[in-house]
Amino acid sequence: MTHAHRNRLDRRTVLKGAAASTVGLLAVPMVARSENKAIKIGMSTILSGRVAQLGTSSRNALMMEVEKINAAGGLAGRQIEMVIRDSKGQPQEAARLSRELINSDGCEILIDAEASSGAFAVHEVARDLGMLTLHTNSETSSLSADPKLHLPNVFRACRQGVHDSIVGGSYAAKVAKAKNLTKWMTTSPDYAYGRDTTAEYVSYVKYFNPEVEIVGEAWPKLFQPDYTEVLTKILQTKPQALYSCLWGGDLTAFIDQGNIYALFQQTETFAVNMADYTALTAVKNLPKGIHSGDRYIKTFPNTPANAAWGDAYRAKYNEYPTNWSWQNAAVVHFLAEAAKKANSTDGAKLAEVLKGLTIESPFGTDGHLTLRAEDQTLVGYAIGWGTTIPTEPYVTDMTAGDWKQIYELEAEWKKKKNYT
Amino acid sequence: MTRRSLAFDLLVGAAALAILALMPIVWPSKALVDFVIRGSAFALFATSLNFLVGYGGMVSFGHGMFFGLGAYSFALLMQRTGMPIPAAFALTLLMCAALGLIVGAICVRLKEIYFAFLTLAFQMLLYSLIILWVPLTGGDQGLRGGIPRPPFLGVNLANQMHLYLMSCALLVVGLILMHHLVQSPFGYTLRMIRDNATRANFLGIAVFRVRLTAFVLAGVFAGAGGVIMSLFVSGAYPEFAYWTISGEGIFIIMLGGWNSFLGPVVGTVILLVLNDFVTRFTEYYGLTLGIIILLFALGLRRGLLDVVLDAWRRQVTLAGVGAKPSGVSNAPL
Amino acid sequence: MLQVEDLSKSFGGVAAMQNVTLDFAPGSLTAIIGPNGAGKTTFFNLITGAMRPDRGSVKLAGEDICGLSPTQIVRRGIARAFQIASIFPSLTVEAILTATVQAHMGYAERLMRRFPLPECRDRAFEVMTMLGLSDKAAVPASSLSHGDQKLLDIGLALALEPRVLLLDEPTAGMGPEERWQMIAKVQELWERQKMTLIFIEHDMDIVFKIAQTIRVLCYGRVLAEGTPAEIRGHPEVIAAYLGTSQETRGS
Amino acid sequence: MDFATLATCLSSPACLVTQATGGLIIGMLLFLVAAGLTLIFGVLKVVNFAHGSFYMLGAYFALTIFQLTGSYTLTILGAGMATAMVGLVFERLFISRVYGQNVLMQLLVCYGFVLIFDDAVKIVWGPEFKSMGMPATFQVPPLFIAGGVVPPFYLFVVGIAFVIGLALWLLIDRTRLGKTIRAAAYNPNMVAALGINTGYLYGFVFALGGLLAGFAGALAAPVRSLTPGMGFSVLIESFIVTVIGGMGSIAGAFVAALAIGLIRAFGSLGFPLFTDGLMYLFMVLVLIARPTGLFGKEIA
Repeated sequence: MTHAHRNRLDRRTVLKGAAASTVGLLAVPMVARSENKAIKIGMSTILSGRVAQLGTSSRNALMMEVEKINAAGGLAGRQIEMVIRDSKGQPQEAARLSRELINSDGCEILIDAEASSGAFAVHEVARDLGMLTLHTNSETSSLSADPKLHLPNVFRACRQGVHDSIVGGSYAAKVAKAKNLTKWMTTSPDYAYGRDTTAEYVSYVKYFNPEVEIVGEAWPKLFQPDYTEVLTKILQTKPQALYSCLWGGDLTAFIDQGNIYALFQQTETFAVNMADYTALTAVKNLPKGIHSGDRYIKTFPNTPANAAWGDAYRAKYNEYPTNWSWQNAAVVHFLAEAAKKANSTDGAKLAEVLKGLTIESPFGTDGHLTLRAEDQTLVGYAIGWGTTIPTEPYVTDMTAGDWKQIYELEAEWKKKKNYT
Repeated sequence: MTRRSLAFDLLVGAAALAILALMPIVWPSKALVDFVIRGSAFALFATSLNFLVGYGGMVSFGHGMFFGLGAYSFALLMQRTGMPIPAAFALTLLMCAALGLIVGAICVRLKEIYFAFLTLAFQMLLYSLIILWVPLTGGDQGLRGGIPRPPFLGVNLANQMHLYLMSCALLVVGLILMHHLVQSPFGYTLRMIRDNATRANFLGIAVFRVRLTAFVLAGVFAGAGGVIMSLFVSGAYPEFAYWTISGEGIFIIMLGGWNSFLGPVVGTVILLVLNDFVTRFTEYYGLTLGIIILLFALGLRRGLLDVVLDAWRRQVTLAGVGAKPSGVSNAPL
Repeated sequence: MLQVEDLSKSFGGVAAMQNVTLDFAPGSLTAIIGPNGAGKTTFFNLITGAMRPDRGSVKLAGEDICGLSPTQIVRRGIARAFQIASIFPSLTVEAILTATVQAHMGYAERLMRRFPLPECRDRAFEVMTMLGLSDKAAVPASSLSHGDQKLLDIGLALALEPRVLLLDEPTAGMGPEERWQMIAKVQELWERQKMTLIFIEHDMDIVFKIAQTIRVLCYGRVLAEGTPAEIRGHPEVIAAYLGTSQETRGS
Repeated sequence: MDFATLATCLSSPACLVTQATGGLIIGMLLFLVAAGLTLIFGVLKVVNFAHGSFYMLGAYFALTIFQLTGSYTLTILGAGMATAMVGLVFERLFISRVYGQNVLMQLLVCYGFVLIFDDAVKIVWGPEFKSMGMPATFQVPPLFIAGGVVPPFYLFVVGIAFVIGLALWLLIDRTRLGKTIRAAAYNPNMVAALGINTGYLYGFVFALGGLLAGFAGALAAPVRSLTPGMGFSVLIESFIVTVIGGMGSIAGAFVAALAIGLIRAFGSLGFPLFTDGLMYLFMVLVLIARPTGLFGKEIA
């Protein structure tokens, strides 16, 4: 494994990386050969195994934007070379890959497109190596909220559990008042994201509507194939409303199995991760009227820009973008803007600019996204709740969350957790 | 000084250590350093597993429990108590021994496949415990916040180079110790039990005690591997205690060869190289790996080093030199 | 040397051993004969602790060893070889015998020293020469001839320097001349080791040639005991056993 | 831990019915997979690590057949047959090469195929999770028995599973073929001596195992999401079942599968966070009490 040897590999890898993402079969390779002062950006994500689809959709969206940037002259004049690696979803692999991407592949920026557990592993590497790192997929709030984890060189450019919970909570409270739903139950996957998000959500539902009481909880394992025992438990408890942050295949299985127990006719269901095309399209008989937060919907925010982006993605990859897609696209936009402002690709300089940077984006509630300075995390993104219908556009009457309220309550939440 | 003597082992070990120490100077590649650190963690783990499988005929599907316990207890001791690294290391090995004693006492009585699955069950219990005990272990997100590394005797493990040398040293020492075990009277008693436990019993050998001892010893060395791993990722993840780690251990043994003491080390290199390079070129990692596995299983039918060594021995015998047939042959299960 | 009293064992109601009482004098050479299913091997299993008797006692030099584990019984000086040679396929003759001696000397679980311990190795070679296996020292047991495997099996027992040696059909599955070589070897060993030797045998010619005393088992009972001469003339034995010996021969 | 819920449930018939049927459905599907696994081990002494993949293939075959024909009956039969074929080919071409070899070698071959099958599915059906959807026949409201909720579809599944299990038992226990299979499990050489081609016999057993796993997949497809690697959790659970029941014992697999099903159903009430742990705990306890499983015989 001498340097010469590795570099050759890297070059080939880049070609491969581009080729694999059916796009830019020409663009990137040409770059790779001609432009030798190209900037290498490393990306560690999940390309194989159970949630491979999320990883590929992250890569697709990212490559789609990278091409645009390269076509427009690249980052401060340097073409972008993506070096994308598959962690198979294992945290120790993610850690190893990010070290390798920086140490041996000579990447100058690291994009961590891992799920939460992987993200925390990469975070330790970022602490170790001080490289400019952007988390694009981990929604676990503590990653950016906990000052112990705060690193000047690390940003989070994706949703955050606590934001979802505040918006979801206020929305649910309204529905609860209107329909007088007091007995609630939760069923969420038994891992950090599931536990934290659920706890936060519940606390806010109660905050906005004190009558609400939690009469039961069920904690299926992640990727559990059969939810019968969970469903029967719910039927025992007979809650008026049910909250779940199950996602992806687990959610669709839960819906399918819940259907045959006629669960969704009996209980008002709030599934934060329902309004994601992958889930919406997979479920065969999608019950009407499930409440859900938006993940990515091209009709929310209902702007031409957003619709255009969604259609472009679909046209290019012949699949719907996922929640992970827009987040990775956004990161590229941020980098491009920062490089323009700093007129440099130096990690430290970029980090300086990224701190508090606001950009125009189809994914913002008001057309803007901001990397908040205080905790270097994304705010202002489209966040809202609506109810499902069985056909396109799948989710209707979205009510957008109010960021002013989010900021206030988030601040209180941080105090409560003494994160400040 | 014969090939069998401890002195010979020490000499070889010293040479190996010297080479390992020089490598980063010849090839100044951080990736190489990382590779060797990971490698020594897995090599220790796999060799200790082969001590059970290849020499003891005890196929454990739960050996990863010691790897996981090693990683977690070391990381936790360093995070929670400010004790010096050597102390935490020793204490960790002690815990692994304790676990081995308890689990082993229950498992080693069982036959073949049942032994395998009972060990697996215990490992999964440990795994569930790690997932469940969030305040202590951080649950499924693993132990975060990094591992403090106070320097000791001039060794500063915060420095990757020091960590590299430390891992190499642990690996070499561990291998020498295990090779000594394998060549000790105990080692041969273990082989007898592997070949024919009933007969061994009628020769006055305390089968249960010997097996239990082997189980505990193997656990301790696996734990050492876990410690290296925790230092490498500066944390610990439930995956370390998940059954797939045990699976990888078995897999490494099969790749490298279970009839040769160094087989697992070779296997480790093969697996890591496969893992690190195959993933670069294809998303169909499983497909590629699967095919390679079949080539080994149906083509070579033996671990790589076994194939090589057997060929070499045949050469030697042909040359008329009295070749010592390998003390071990495929016995497991 | 070895006394069994009122030994009884039944499997699921079927009595395999009923009130067997036998006494084996020190240094005696006894043959145990009987048709198939007479309970000969069961008898060995009960003595060596492989099975626990339902009733009765087994005394070795006055000490009751009934209910002890095989290991404990071996340590007290009763060694056995099996009808189907029970050896260690992947190890070499030398390694096997050395490890056995080392077990006998109580070094089996030594971790600090290196194998082979010289003292054990020397003893192992003595046994090999005794059995005439020295030239096969480096051969893996699995590639030994059938006869040599049986020899090795006996050798394992001998390496334990037993006071009582139990051989279960030492000549089973051998050709005529092989049998006689084997039996000569056994006799020679017995004379040299001055131990109490009990062997199960189907081949009457062999039995009558070397046994001092013969015990006849039939359906779990002692049918007769005595010198070869007495047994030859014993009417019940002739009826129950010798009549059938022609078929059972070599089985 | 939440014993209160468990206690109240045990005292309410409605809850008992719901949970029990829940446990039953989990158990029966598990049994179908485990039965094949234990059968294959019993006869061929091969630990078929790839059995979970058979279940996965069954589900995916079901998806395709259902999309093409729209008939659930055809779907079940077709999926079973197709998976049986896979099993047959798998045994004849690959497993048959490693008989009598080191068990780890056999494991390795199977493991290789676990990886290959997963990626094959990924290539053929795509990486994203799929859902077959409930056949129209069963899109009906659940029944209420003694206040307990019982979906008709699950009644159907349990019924079918029972029938299949019964048929399997009759086949093994009552037919000539069954005798031969049991004989082969007991002593292959003897069977070979009787002039029976053990090769075909082994192929048949593997196909039978595949058939059962295929059925299980098809029966699960309407309610479980299909993803590459979905066979995995099922594989582990069915291993637990076969080991608890005693490797090679179909009766054992049946009992153990139901036990696991009930443990899951009621465990989720009492120990919502330790349901999996409970299974392993149960396995440990059983093996300590009976080192070869509930119905296991000493393995030669």
